[in-house]
Amino acid sequence: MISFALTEEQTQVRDTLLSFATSELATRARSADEARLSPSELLDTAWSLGFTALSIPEDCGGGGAPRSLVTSALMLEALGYGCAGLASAAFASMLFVNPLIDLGSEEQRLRYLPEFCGEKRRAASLALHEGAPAFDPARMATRAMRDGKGWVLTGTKRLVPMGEHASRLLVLARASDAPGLAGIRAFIVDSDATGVTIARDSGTLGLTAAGFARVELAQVRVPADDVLGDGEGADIRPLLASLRIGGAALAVGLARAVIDFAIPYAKERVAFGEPIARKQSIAFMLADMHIECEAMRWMVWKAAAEADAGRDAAKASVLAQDYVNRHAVRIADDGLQIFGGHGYIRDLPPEMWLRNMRVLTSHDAIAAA
Amino acid sequence: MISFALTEEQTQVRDTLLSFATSELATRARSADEARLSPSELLDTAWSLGFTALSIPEDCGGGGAPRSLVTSALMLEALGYGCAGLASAAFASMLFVNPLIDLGSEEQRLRYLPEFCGEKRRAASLALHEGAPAFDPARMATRAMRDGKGWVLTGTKRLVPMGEHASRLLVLARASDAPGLAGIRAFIVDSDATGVTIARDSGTLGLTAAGFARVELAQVRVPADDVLGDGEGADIRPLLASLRIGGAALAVGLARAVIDFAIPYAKERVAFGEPIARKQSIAFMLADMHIECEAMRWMVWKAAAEADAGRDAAKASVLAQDYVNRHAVRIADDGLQIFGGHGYIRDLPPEMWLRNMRVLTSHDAIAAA
Amino acid sequence: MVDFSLSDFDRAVLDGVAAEARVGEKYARYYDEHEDEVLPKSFPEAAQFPPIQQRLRGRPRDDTPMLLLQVLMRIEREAHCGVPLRQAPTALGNAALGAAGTDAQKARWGNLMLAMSITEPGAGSDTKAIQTTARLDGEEWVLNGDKIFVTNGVRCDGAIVWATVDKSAGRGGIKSFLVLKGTPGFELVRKEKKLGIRSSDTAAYAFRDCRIPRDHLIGGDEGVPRGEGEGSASYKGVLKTFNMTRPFVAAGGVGKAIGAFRVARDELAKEGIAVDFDDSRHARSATAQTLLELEADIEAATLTVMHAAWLASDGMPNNLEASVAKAKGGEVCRTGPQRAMDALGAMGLSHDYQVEQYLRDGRIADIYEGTGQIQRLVIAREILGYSSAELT
Amino acid sequence: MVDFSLSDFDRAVLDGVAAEARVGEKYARYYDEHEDEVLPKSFPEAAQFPPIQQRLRGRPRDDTPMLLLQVLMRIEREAHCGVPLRQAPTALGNAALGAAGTDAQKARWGNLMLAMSITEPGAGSDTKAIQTTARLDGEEWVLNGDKIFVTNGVRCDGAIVWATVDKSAGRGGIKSFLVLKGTPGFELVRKEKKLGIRSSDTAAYAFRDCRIPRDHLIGGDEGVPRGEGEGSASYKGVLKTFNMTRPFVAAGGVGKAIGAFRVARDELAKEGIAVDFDDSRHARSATAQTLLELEADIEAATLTVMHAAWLASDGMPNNLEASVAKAKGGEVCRTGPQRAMDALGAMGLSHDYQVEQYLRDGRIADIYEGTGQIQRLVIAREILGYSSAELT
Repeated sequence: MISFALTEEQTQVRDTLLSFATSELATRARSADEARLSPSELLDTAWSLGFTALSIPEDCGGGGAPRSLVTSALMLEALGYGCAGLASAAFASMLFVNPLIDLGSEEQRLRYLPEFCGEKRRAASLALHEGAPAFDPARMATRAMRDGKGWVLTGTKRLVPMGEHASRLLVLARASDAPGLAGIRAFIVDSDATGVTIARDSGTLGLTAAGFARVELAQVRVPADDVLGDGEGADIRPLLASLRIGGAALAVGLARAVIDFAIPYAKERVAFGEPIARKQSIAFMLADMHIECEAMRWMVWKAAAEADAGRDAAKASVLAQDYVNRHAVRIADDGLQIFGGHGYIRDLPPEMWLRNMRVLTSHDAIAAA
Repeated sequence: MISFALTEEQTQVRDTLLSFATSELATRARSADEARLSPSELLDTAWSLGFTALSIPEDCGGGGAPRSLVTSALMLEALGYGCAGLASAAFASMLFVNPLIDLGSEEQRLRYLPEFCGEKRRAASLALHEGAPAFDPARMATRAMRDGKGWVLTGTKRLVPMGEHASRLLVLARASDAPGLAGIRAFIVDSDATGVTIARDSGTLGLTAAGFARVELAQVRVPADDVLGDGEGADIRPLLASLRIGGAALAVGLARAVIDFAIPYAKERVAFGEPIARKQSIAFMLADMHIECEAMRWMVWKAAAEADAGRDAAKASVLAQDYVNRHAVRIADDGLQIFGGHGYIRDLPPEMWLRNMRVLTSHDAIAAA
Repeated sequence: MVDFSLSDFDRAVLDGVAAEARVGEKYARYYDEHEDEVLPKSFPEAAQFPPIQQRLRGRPRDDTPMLLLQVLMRIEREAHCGVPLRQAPTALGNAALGAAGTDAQKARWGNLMLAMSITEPGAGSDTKAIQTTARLDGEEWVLNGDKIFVTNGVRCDGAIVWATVDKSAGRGGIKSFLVLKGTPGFELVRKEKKLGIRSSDTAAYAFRDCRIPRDHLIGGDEGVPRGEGEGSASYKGVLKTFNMTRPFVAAGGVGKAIGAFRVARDELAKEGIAVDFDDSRHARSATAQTLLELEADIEAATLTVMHAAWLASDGMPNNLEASVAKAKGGEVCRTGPQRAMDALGAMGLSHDYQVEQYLRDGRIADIYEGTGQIQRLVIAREILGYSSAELT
Repeated sequence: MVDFSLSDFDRAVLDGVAAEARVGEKYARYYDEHEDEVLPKSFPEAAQFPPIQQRLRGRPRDDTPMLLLQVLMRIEREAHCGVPLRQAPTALGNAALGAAGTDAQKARWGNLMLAMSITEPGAGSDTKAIQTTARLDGEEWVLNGDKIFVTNGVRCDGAIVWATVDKSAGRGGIKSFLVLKGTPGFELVRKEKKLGIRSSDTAAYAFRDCRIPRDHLIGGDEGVPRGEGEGSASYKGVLKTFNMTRPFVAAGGVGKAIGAFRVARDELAKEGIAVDFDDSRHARSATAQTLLELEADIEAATLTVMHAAWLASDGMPNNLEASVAKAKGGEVCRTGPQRAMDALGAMGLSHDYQVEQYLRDGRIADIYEGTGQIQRLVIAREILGYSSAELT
């Protein structure tokens, strides 16, 4: 049956993270953006919430909560409301953990997941993007060549969130000549393996707190059983769907923050004798922002619910991502516009939100739902 | 030097046609639309203005005015202001005449153009479109096969303006295996040649006064020297540019009509105690309509001026057409919206204008600039 | 639990609705081109399809809420370019009677087909500006005024007519009255010729000293409340029905967009143009991208409509969400068929395909029951916490 | 005659401007990241490029109007992501002095670099709402108030400051005054940290009983006209300069969009993604279509800017057209770099390319010198024939 109702657990998780987002993330967003760094005490606090291990199976030491992309989307929306940059830094490990839960072999789960269930923060990430313009996952240049029983990875990955801090990486590479995405596999790579060089990447427009790294893979040997999944490795399409949903969910949260910040300003700011919110041009802009933010959320929920129902979420997640990408930037941009010149100054968040939103809607591997 | 100044002749031609458009076309637009027919007395009156023969060389019996696509664009904008449907019917012959002037061989001009210089109306047209969805001129199905010295044409053309009345047709067909547009040529076809069947086409959303026809070409023999141009025939790209500019110019005129009709209504129509024009949502809608109508016009002028300056107008005309197509429908659609429920009733022109605009911006061979 | 799955039962219901709508497509062009003809009460093919109430029999109670299913049924129906095989025996006025009529009135008139007559030449969305007057003269109301855009105004048995009993009282003076066809002074002025939805009749009425019995005042309350923002019980009762009619109207718009989209998608697939969801936009054609974006926009609009209906089904307030749904539904039926046409190219203009009719029929959805502008006004007031006086 | 051709002379001038701008790109990232540093008066590379006046020497009189060429020069300059090799010795205040100052004032202060100080924390586009006061006390004006968003407010020698001499007179009471740096009571409060255009300084000022000589009133007219829509000569003189500054600001926006577009086009061409103008949209990739549409939008904005400048050069009124240009220029610099980034994909976010800086730098164009909303207000008033009181 069709329903928009959250479970009690979902409401609770969302509320907890919303409170964390407003009290811990939002307050540090500007300083982290300027410093291009997430403060480690904050990352520790985030870790202590225990959400990374929440859905790790009990036999791996985790919370054993059933995986739900709807729940993840709710969490990410709440976090994005506070600060998408700090959120992506604090929860980058999920880019590694969630695919392991969903697609890893029993043996891989038992080998790699327990280390994410401790009290000590453990960073990991996922490497998707590459340097060529118009990057297309189906046409990626990073290669995994068969070498005896194992694999050899070669290529350069860019814009890897928290890459410098990650102890483990999930690296996407072309592993066969199968056309398009069918030939792509994910590999579990130790960040201090021979041939791996990780360095801070060039600066980015936004999400600077996410600590983007460049990962060079020079003939990196990976054992046969470190291709994600059993045997020849799992189809990565569900992983891509989870990434689309994750990024879009953060964008919904950020969009909501933009609107909630713009509304009181528009009601207070007086021009030509009355609050600008009483001008239809501003009022209708806010109405459109609200309309699209709602629609964006339902698109994310729909895609997430498809996955939760055990159906292929590829199409629904592409539609959600496409929809969110087209509307979220507009919301952030209109948010800045409502503040006029004040929106252009780095004293207030709108300009940062525009930059962050732009990154969220261009980068395909910021968060895994 | 860069200038937006019209010549005296251009101002005069434009004003003459604007006056004709408002007094003769606009007043008959609705009845012609409902009848799906252009009244022949009107077509005769239009012919008597003498614009078809204006740029036909003097040695062919014409006015000998130098061809100028800017002038043609001004004429078409003025006509589109009155009624794009009647305009396309009344000036369909230019779809045949202008390409002959521009691309025809000396011999072709002398053979075919004099008949368009008399007092008696002479209909002709151009056949571009075909029935397949997503029609692409570079991939058209109509074929011209070599047959001895001549050609044999086979295929079905659709949506040919005034096709049933045309005594001559310019038919575009693939004449060689040269890739894309390079293999397309235009052929001069007598409408009563053996194998030619012309019938009224299915109904269309708009421009119903244009009398669209379906033209069947069953093994139609065309002499060698009736391929447009010298020898192997001319590159048809300048013809396509002229068609893009012509259609876009009509759309600019129609857009201007929409705006000029909406402004007084918005000032008169009272809702919630004041004219709706004093609501920013309506006022800004009108402002955007005005902005885009201006921009559309300059795009058309730019492309036309490129051609007039002897440069390749392919790119400029594609940009102009793309721009006009994206904005013109929006203007017509917003025009209807301003009238609310009244815009949906066939008593007033907005609904007709939306239908006509939609056709102007989808059909690539309505008028030749 | 958040879920967008349909039970097998509901899937079958919707498939049945779609099958019935598909059969109605054979009559679409005829009634589009013969707008003076009134549809028969039912077409022969209707016999193939049991009435909807029958098809819903035995439906589990814990399934998708009924209101939501009804919205989905509306979408299925409108996603086809057809005329209904059975004409509904009721019209908008019946809903108003149900919402605001006394029990006696419901019993007396419930079986008639009643149109709703609100709009006037000078008052569209601004219902406060209504000029039609009702004056009590002894035991009769005397109505004077002109009404337009009366849906089903030709075929109905009577209409619920809005009129003011006291212009000085603003909204508080507006009451609704039942006027039966044939009442002296009640004239059907004309049937409108429209851009689309031509098989649905739209009438203009004139009331000239039209006398109706005193008990034809819907709800029976003759009191006139004062003060801004106030309205009589019947006025408010009718307005309340709009919280549910907006999602339905939006569903109509969404349906038309879906219909146009499907034609474009299916026809283009024959030409080898289709969306591969594994492709990036760099690999996809512009036309395929148009299909993808259109499908996303349709999905988004559908979800807002479903959300508004779901809230209502759960008894939760949905004034804001109903307007969000209406804004999205109105928008997608304006741009959707247009974009389907862009994808199809020039042949999309032709009667060979139904896209042009989807465009014409769908265009009404952003106009009636409050234009997109009115919906945005409602939404802006809600999110800004402004009254209708503070944001105009 | 309608013509969009450039003479060889002008082409060479513009190529020179572009070459100079290109050299300035090497400093772009540095000054973007070191916003506290003030640019030197000139960089060593400036020596390679003769001053623009010199390059314009010998230009035929019947060529493209000078104002239009200047707009094109601005576009060429801004289409590169760089800092100027030479800092202009003048700022906006100089234009205001030139437009409204007395001959004596022009002679006395013409060689100084003068900023323009209008905006206040509570008064952006609404200049009537200015709170800064100027009170005549003997032979001195005493200024009190706060100003923000003063472009070049740090590096200038002084500023033309708007203040009201009589709040009750509305616009009529607003006058402009020259205040030199170092005047007691004139404080440079801070230099703003901005999203972009960081090499251009933006200051906030405070005036606290700041006393300036009586003859520092620009234009010298101390009279206070009454009545709505009125303004003092100096107020109007300054406003008039906006009819020309709007196209220039718009040109800046267009330039930034062009710069971002070119990066995307050139980088994508290396990947084999390019626009073939012979292709239909069915054959073209979505990314190529984005490039095509962006180029069309840039062209359209450019033409509106050129048209507004051409009218001004011919002495024709261009209030409407200047706002059309500003609206289009503002819009294309908001959406243009965004779309270039969509085409480039995720790497467009990186400092590897300049697109992200074009986006940040260009974003100001739809805000300053009147937001896009203000321009639409101006346009709507003009086409509707409404006064500023009738349409607010």
